[in-house]
Amino acid sequence: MFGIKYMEAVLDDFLSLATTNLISPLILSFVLGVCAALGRSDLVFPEAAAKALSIYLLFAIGMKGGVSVADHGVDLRLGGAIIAGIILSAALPLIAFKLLGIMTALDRTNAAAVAAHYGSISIVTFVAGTSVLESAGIASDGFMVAVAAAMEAPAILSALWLISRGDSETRMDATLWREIMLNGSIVLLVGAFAIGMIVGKEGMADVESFFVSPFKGALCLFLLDMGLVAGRGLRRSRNVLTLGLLGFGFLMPLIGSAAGAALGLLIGLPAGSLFLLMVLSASASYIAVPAAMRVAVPEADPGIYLTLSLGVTFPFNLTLGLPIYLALATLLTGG
Amino acid sequence: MFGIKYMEAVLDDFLSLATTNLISPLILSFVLGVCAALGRSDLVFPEAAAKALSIYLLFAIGMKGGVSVADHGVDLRLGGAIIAGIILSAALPLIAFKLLGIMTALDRTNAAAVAAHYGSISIVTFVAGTSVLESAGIASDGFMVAVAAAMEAPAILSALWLISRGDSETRMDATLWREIMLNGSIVLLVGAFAIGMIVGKEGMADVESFFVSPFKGALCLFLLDMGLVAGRGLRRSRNVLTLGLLGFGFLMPLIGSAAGAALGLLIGLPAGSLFLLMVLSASASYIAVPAAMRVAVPEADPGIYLTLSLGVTFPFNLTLGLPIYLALATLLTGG
Amino acid sequence: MFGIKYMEAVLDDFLSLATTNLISPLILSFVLGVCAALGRSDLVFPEAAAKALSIYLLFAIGMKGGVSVADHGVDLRLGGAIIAGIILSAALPLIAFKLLGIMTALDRTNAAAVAAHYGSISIVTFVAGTSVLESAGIASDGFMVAVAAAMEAPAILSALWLISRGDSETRMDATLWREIMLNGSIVLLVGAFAIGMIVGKEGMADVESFFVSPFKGALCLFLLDMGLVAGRGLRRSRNVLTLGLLGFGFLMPLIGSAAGAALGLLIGLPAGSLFLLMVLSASASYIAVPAAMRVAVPEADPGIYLTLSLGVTFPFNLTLGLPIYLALATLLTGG
Amino acid sequence: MQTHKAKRVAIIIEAPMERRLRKTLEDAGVTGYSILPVTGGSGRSGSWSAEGQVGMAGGMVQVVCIVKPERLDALLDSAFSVVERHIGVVTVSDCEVLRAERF
Amino acid sequence: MQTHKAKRVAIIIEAPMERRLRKTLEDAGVTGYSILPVTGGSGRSGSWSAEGQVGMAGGMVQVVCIVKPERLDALLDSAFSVVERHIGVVTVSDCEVLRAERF
Amino acid sequence: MQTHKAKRVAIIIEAPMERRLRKTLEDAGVTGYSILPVTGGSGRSGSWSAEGQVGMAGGMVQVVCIVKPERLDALLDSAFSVVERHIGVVTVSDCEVLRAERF
Ligand SMILES: Nc1ncnc2c1ncn2[C@@H]1O[C@H](COP(=O)(O)O)[C@@H](O)[C@H]1O
Ligand SMILES: Nc1ncnc2c1ncn2[C@@H]1O[C@H](COP(=O)(O)O)[C@@H](O)[C@H]1O
Ligand SMILES: Nc1ncnc2c1ncn2[C@@H]1O[C@H](COP(=O)(O)O)[C@@H](O)[C@H]1O
Ligand code: NA
Ligand code: NA
Ligand code: NA
Repeated sequence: MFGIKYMEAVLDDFLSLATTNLISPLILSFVLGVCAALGRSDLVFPEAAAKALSIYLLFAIGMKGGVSVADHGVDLRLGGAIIAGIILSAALPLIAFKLLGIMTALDRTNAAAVAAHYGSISIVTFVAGTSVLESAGIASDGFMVAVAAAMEAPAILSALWLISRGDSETRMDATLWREIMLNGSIVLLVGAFAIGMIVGKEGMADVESFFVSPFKGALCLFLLDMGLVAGRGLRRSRNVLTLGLLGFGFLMPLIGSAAGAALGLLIGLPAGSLFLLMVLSASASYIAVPAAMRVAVPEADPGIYLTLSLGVTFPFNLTLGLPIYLALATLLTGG
Repeated sequence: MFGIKYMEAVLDDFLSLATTNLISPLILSFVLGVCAALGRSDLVFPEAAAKALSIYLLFAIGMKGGVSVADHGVDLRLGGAIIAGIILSAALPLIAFKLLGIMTALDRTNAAAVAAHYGSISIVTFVAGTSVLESAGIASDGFMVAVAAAMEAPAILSALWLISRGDSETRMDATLWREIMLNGSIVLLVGAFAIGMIVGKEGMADVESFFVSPFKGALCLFLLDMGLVAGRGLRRSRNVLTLGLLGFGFLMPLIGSAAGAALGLLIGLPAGSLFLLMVLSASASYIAVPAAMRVAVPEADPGIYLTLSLGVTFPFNLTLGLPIYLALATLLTGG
Repeated sequence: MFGIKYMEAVLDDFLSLATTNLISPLILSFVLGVCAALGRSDLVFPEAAAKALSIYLLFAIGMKGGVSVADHGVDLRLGGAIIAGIILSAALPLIAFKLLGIMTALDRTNAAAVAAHYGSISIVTFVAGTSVLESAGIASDGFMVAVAAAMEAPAILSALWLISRGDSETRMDATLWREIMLNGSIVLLVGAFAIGMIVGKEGMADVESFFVSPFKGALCLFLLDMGLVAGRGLRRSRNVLTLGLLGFGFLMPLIGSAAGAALGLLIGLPAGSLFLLMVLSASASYIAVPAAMRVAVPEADPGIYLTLSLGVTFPFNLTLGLPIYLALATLLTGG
Repeated sequence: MQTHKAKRVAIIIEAPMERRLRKTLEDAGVTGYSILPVTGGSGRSGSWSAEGQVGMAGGMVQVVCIVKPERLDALLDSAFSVVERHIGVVTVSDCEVLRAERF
Repeated sequence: MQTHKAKRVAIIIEAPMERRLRKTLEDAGVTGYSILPVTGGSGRSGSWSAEGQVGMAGGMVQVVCIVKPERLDALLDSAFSVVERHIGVVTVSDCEVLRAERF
Repeated sequence: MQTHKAKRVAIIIEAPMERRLRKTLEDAGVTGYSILPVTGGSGRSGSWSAEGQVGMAGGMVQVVCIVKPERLDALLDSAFSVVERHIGVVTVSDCEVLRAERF
């Protein structure tokens, strides 16, 4: 009896959460972008503006994380969380690769390339996650930004190992490795995190009305652009999306978030941070990993991996995924 | 006796309004741009930044409109205003075409192309109008944003009809029609309007420090760029500007605003909204319509229609037009 | 006895100032950029975004200056300061040219080209200087913005005169002269200054949340980009940097600031403005002058003058120079 | 290195016509082309530059197609149907390509 | 499709010289040209890229003119007067054009 | 005007490969090249456009080298080693240059 009541309450919570999320300006902006692109509107966001916005968002989120760490002191859990992140990033591609073998007819190279994306992360999904947390009034650890940075690259190694076990060869060299480790978003995230740690709350006060107050509005415009990009990608590549691939694009984030939840509970993360680790595990890269794949595995088809991560998994996470993961994270930590 | 006193008071009001308008940072930024361009300074605004700014402005103005409608409930006048807008957009090109026949020596094709611009609208003029209203402390209906969107396209149809009655043919097809109806600014305005209606005041609060507080400052920079563009256009095309064309560029907005006033009074718009309808009718398109004309009527000379709408009518409306229309709107509604 | 105590106190002040400056978000952002570039990260700032940011910063700083002049009335010192600025800009290249003859093996043309940069100014260094002043709570005269504008061009004339005294010829003509005097940053600074003077405090209030509050944060991002550019320039041109050139890049700003201090004291500038005049004299141009040199003296090597001004002197001023000049300015005015 | 004869067709056309030209080329079976931005120019209708614009009505783009010689005529015919009433500049030149099987 | 012989002249030059080159070309009666952005490169003076720049001093642009063969020499002479002391790269190649009356 | 024979090599390649191509060319002694942005295109792998992108993975660039005829083969060999497994389009055409000593 009680169990059912409890589940009902949880379901109610989840539904109200999902509704709040779905009618937030953020998600609606994304939906507007998708619709405009599907309707073939000529609305485009200049590339330079999108890049500038993403630099702004990465810098702001990194700095906020650093300031929060400076404020609360470095936590023992920081090390645990980063190791958990690296393990997740390295292991998820192996799971994804197996799953692709079962659900789709992709060849080894393409399957490994897709798998790499799902081990790595989407920082925009992470940022949207922090916004959802904020609206729900749940705290999280500032160091999760560092975890995000740590999860970008290991997945690529796993995927290249998968490919090299087959007969095709990859173009992995020191140059590429340096490019991956020092790619723009890692440098920005980690650098801004460090700046935040050094300047602390006081230094942040100076730049708050640029990096903090307008943040959500800027994220709206960025998600509008992401919607345009995702919608245009979908329209162009609808023919590559078999049912199996589509299913994978929805299933894999759920598996990823479950794995994230397991490791997060193991190292004792509280609700907010657990949620963010789930979001990172569930999300798929569409910037760093595609660029690396283009160089290292030119035979893999960008149409497949970009469409899946950007056209299927990203929208799924943004709309349905976030409330699901948050409901689970609160449930699991008994919040 | 009383009549003269009253007129004097009105004139006083108008002069002080005009002065306030002319020395606002908005107009001065525009003037700076024009002067820099006429002096052949190498000051340029990167194209991408101008586009990004215009996306920001359209989104912000659309959302504000939607929030205001959500706040005050949908008004019965909404329907009337939209119909009035469509009628104005469709009818004004016919008047403009006649007037061009009288005042200038343009051939049928060029005259129709110019006429199309004057039926349609300039959203920046509209935005500047809302700023003037705000400074004057006069309220207006949020739905005027929807009216602006509705007035973009009908003028193009009228102009194409005018051309097809002559012997030249136009390139009108379903593709172009979709392009016009789903052009970036309509999609943004209507989409952001819908988002504003859904999220309401509460959702707006989240993004206010991005979309509301910095709005006027951002508009300053955008008008600086518009000034540069208008000035450069003028310098390049001064030789196409005959006296007749110049006269048309000043006269037509007055006629348009008068027509807007007539229909606005008929449907009972209050001062603020009446003013905005006059502004929309007085303004001439320089984004959507030129692009459509390039495709549908390639024989028409962009030097003529762009110079007129951007180099003559836009500055006129921005500087003298706005205070005139506001004085008239207050006078007509007995405000 | 007393003297030593006093010097100790001054040194303490200077050290705390230097520390505050070095751990401000502004300088740290610049350092992040330099490190990212030296580490060959692929982090890049879109060119259009950098240009847009610089338009924003110039407009904001110009307007603030104008508003402050409108507020405090035009000061008698304005004229003196502008004349001092012009003299400094014209004379410093002669000193720099001599110094280059002593310290380096540059030929006449290259030495004159480098010298031109050091007479002219870097507006970003000026902006960073105003930020440092603000943090230190020291007031300065709004008209210093006009002084900055006045110092951009005279240095170019001096350098061209130096070259024409040798046997190479320069390409100086009316067109180039107009281009220099009406270059984008002069027009923006002076134009925005005028706008600020016209609209005053009241007009500024309207656009404050765009031009004032987010200013420092925007400057952070801009300095991040400047760091990237400076770092990349250094990496590419390390081989042109002889010890002599390097020494010149550090020594010349100190000489420049000393000259600035002398003239500034002569005309009775108070601490804040004296500091800014020292900053202007110490800083080297990397936008207006390089463009002019490219046209007028194509034989000079951009690798040398850009690397020196942007890769050596700019970082030096930003990190160590500013606190040194501020300590001196306070000391000299007995503050 | 083994190279093969091919033709390089470059079409400069108003930006608002880009979509139509792309569609027409694709309908005519020309699957390979690249689009390069044009930031300014001058012609019978005067001179312009991208910075002096709002909207894309005034801009131009350059479409470059590398095709096998035998497919040139089909390409030109279809391109001409689009540029005919427009201000497009169409040039054809000889070139050599690596990996002929791709064209 | 009927085509006509023409010459394609491409000039890569420093961005701050663009205005002067345009003016010189226009003075020499060359009314048709297009300007394409160049975002990086390498030459005797080292390698560069547009992203690593503040100001336009370091950038380059490419000016492309299609002219009738008989007007080539006049064009080259006037272009050379501008690029002479500068680092411009000037290439000339043969091409065919549609609608010869436009050149 | 005195002109000299040269070869114009144009390589269209994925943006993430730009650095590698530049390095390979420089290692092969090709010191002169320019990079032009490509904002869209179409090929066997479908059509794309720069605006529909996040990140640079999907973009392309065009690298243009003017070389003396005798250095063509070395250039093509080194370029081919980079584009081999990639989707680069390589074209070679004849041209004339002013100031041959620069190439
Ligand atoms: N001869 C030419 N060479 C290169 N580009 C040209 C030429 N003629 C025209 N164009 C380009 O096409 C545009 C329109 O030309 P027009 O229709 O002659 O005004 C110009 O602004 C240039 O960008
Ligand atoms: N052989 C070449 N082919 C193509 N572009 C070149 C060539 N040589 C020089 N350039 C371009 O011209 C610029 C200046 O060349 P330079 O004066 O040799 O340093 C380079 O950065 C390239 O953008
Ligand atoms: N025949 C061609 N002519 C010009 N550009 C091409 C051609 N084929 C391919 N490209 C360019 O190279 C890219 C990749 O081509 P592909 O590998 O065939 O998909 C295309 O998107 C175009 O930008
Ligand atoms: Na993941
Ligand atoms: Na109108
Ligand atoms: Na100086």
